[in-house]
Amino acid sequence: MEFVILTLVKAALWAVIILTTLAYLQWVERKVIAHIQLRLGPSRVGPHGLLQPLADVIKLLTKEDLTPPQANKLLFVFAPFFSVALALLPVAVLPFGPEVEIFGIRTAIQLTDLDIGVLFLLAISSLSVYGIALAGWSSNSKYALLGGLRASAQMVSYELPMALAVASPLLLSNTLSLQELVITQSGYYAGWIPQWNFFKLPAPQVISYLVFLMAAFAETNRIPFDLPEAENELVAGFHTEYSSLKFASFFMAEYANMITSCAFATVLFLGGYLPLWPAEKGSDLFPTALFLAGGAIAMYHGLHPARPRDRRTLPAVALLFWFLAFLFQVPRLKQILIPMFWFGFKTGFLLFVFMWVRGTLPRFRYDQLMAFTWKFLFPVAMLNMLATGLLVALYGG
Amino acid sequence: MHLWLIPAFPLAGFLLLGLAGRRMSQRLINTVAVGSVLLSFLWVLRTLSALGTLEQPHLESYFTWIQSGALRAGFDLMVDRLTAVMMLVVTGVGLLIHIYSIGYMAHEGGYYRFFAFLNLFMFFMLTLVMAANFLLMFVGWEGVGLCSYLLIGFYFHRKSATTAGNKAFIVNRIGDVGFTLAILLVFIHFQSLDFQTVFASLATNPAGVTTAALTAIGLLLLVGATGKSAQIPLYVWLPDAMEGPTPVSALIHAATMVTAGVYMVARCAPIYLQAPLALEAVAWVGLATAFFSATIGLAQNDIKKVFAYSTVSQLGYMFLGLGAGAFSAGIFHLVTHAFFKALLFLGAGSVIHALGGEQDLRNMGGLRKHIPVTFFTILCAAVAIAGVPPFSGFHSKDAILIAAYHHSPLMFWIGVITAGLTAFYVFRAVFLAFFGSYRGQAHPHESPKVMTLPLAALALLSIGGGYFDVPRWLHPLFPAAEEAHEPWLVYVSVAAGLIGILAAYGLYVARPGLAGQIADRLGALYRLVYNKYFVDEIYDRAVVRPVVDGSQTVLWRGVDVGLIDGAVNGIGSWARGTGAVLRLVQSGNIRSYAAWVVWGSLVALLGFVAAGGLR
Amino acid sequence: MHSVPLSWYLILSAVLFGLGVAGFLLRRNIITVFMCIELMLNAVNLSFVAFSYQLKQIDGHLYAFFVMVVAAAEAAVGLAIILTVFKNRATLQIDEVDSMKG
Amino acid sequence: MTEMLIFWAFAVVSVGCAVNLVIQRHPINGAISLIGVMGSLAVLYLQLGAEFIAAVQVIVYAGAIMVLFVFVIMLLNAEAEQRTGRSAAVRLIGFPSLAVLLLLVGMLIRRLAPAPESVRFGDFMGGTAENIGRSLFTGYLLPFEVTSALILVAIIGAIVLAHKEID
Repeated sequence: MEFVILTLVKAALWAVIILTTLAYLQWVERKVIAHIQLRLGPSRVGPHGLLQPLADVIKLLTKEDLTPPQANKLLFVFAPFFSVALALLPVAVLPFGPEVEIFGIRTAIQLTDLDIGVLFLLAISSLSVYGIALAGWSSNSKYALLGGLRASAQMVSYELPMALAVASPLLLSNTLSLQELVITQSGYYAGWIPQWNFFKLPAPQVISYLVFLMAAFAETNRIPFDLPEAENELVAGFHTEYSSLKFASFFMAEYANMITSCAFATVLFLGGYLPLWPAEKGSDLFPTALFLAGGAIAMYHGLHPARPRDRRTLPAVALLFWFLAFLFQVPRLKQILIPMFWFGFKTGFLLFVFMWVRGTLPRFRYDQLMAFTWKFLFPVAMLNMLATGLLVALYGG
Repeated sequence: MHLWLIPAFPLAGFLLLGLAGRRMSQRLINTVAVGSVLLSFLWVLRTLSALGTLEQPHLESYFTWIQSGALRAGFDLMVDRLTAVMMLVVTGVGLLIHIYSIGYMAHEGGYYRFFAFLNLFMFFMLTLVMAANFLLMFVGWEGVGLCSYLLIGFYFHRKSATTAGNKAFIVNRIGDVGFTLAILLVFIHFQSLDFQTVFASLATNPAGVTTAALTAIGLLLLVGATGKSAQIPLYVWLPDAMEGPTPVSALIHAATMVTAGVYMVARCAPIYLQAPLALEAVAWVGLATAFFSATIGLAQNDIKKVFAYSTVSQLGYMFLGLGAGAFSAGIFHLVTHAFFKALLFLGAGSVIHALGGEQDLRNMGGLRKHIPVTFFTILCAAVAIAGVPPFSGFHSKDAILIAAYHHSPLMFWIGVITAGLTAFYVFRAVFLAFFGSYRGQAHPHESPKVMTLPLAALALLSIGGGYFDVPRWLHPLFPAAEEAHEPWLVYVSVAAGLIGILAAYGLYVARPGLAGQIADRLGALYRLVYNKYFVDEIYDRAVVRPVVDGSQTVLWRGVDVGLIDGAVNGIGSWARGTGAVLRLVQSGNIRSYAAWVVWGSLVALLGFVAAGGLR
Repeated sequence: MHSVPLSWYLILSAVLFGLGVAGFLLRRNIITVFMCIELMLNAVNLSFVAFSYQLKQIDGHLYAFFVMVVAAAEAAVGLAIILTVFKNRATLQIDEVDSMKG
Repeated sequence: MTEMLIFWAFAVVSVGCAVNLVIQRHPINGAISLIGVMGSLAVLYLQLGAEFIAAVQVIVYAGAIMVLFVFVIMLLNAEAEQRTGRSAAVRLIGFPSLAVLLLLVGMLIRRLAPAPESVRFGDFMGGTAENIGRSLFTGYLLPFEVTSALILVAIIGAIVLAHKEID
């Protein structure tokens, strides 16, 4: 019984966290892109546009929800929610942290630790095609249909290199459970270099890490692989006909997929919630220091006479940061927060890479896209896996 | 000792010419063709000089060709004194004829083809004579048959040539059946096909092998020999074979191949000695053929036909000798005959060449002024065949006749008459061709050196060839014919020859036209002889027509159409009928198939239940 | 009555199989027919797994695995064939594709 | 108790989806319902302790094969089938024999299947990826390799078939 309650609590907790992250990830992305393009980005709604996501949500909710007359009603409604559900499902198995003790209850920070967690994630991601494909088909419009076709073809094709790229670190860690996967990556070479699968001897997984990232770009239909929604060819691709909340759910689904795949990459290659360097070498102090510094910077800019508009907001932010920095030193919370910090830190970095790429690279042509996966990515992943297997067999994983 | 090289050289030549000849220059073709034969001739000389006196046969076995139960047929070559003689004749005469052909065929189409076949023939002929067992010998036997077929039909654009080729081939088949059966009998009775084992077991004691069996073998072999060596009743193919180019007639149909039968009988002498009846048959067949074809030769006007019939009759002589028990004499005559008959044919070829293809004696005459070399050479040959001392033919024919006399005087007398006839018709041809006044239109011209030199060589051989004492050389192989030598026999035979010559002179040189009157005088007989006793027609009526008609009516209309086609069509229509029924099930509608599947599985399951699967 | 008899799984599999056959017989769209075949395969897989549970051996799982692999191959080829048929006949009606010659 | 609930829930779902597949006239609906069947079967596999097979069921069947189906349906833009009054054999032979067949099978199962044997989750958890992989690469190596060859052939065949350009 207690198990059920605990699970419900955790689920609720994570739901809130993830959803807010989703909303603000959108804001962050717009900011990042803006600064890459030397713009300010959202800055009207609230200080530094901090309330922009809220405004977006309201806008989307209040928009008219129209359904094309010839569309297949059932599927048209079913598709977006299916995809968002699938996008959020992986959160259930992501290991944000180790087993911890709160109020005398020992439990894992993650919702549940499946023996076949990796397979579970792969299964979910393989299912996530349907949302888009069905959306494209059911809205009964040529743009949407083409978008859906492209999306499904592209995602099916990129499944293979992704699966192969996932398989090779598994050869090193020799488990399918995500929690154990993280644990096998603990430890350091020469006291400093972490034994993540990215560095792990005898077969560092650099190649498969890159392959995985590229495949992830395609899986989440992000630039440079966002052909399914190539506006200059297909208006808006598979969600051309969607509006209002259904559109919003596709939107959420995309960002959720981004987060989950980045988290997955973190777990597979970057040692999940493990710190960047050993705790005894003071990695625990890093979050605190980071937030203190951030607070200091914010305070400096807030009190700077040249920036009258930020006189109130930035100091508030600074105080918030300092409070967080303090939280990271509370002994009871420390054990929970620090792993989560590291997890978030790495995932956030990968997310930043996603945005960075979006701001930098142009869009592929469709045949280039397919040729890329079948003629380059897939063979490379295959060879890498073979090499890994050989090395592990020779020098013992 | 590498005996295999001897046949290998011509084979290589054949392969070279056959595969690449089309692209070779004529000079290169000559080099290859003649060179290969020359090489094997030299190799024969080297081998024989190395082997010395050949007291014992020299055997070389290279690989087992067929191994099945008791039957072992190996690719084994053997050289004994008989083989030695044959090898020398084949390669020597063959070489000369090859050289001659260079000139004779110079302007013919299919030059490389001709020489390729000629080389192939040399290969098979040598295989035949050097074979150490019956089967290999049979291979050579068939091979030479094939080559003769190919070469008779060399001018395949001429209908007559192709038909002649077919005739030769088919008639030979009949003989070959006999030979095959003989081989089978030999294997049945001796459990082996190697000459040496067979003859050895005969020499020790014909254990279990009855005289009857040996006689049967001998007669069957004789059938084969009659086929290949153109004896009664299978001689009819040889005259037609003259359709082939003259060198072919000389090499294959005078000197070598047609003597294969003689060689074979001589080779099988041990068998014949155990089967007197068969030997007697050989003698009589030979004698009959000799006389019979000699008479035909009297009235022929085609120069090559004349010589063809004389070949037949000379072969008859050889068989007579063999049959009379004088194997060595037969072989001796084979050798000398190879010389002078080849010479005759080559001379005839030279004449024909000179006259631009004219073969009819009636359109010749007075040629001795135009082509003296040819004339003298042919004269040598004619004298030799007429049995005038001291020319080669005299010695061999003499030996045969003496043996015949000791065998039975009747044979001797017939032989003598035949000799006279031979002399007569040969000289008839000579006189008609070279004396009197020229009756043709073409402008005769002497043949080139390349042709006349072989003629000269052969002329020398036919003059002096009689002094190779072949009988002594062969003595260890064959029991000697009685040496009791009554001189008058010799005088008689020589006299017959001279009478023949004089008669011919009288009829065709001194008093031309007299021949015509005589012919008119006994018209019916003349016509009978002129038409070769209508043998071809008789065969046509008796054998060919029935076979053809029978195949047309019975085999074709009856068996083929009625039975075989009927069966095939019947099966076809039956299949169509059943198909028409089954088609109703094969609707092509997948779902009905599925329905059938369900139904079938239901039946299966019911069967399972019924079989008590539930308990 | 608080745990499921194994035979129920088998019966479920039989029912699914039967439904698959029924669909095969009933439907006229090639693709649907093909999907019915897949349904039958799934049903069989279920009984494989059930037997494997009963025998406490994983061989059944392996059979199911192989069935899936074969099904994948079959789907690839089958769908390619369907594409070709559609190109040549411009129809997916299975009853209209009953002529034996191409 | 929970076993009972889970079984019934997903048995009902799967049968319902299967029925839907049979009666739906549009392939896409059929595809969706087939995916439903597969998903619920995956859960039943989990209950039978076949976690690996369950995962593979979802990845391969739902994730790959059915995606192909949906893709083809979209590509050909297949529309609802229309009635054709053909194949009397189906009605005359197919359905009756099918009914009898099902009855027989049911009977057989009731008779032959071990009645007391009842499924309790966790009694048999052998179907882990490790075990499967182990026996796949030892006892079942040959079939495994053969299937790989089979798949290669299938790929080539599919390419050859589908590569014919539309004329």
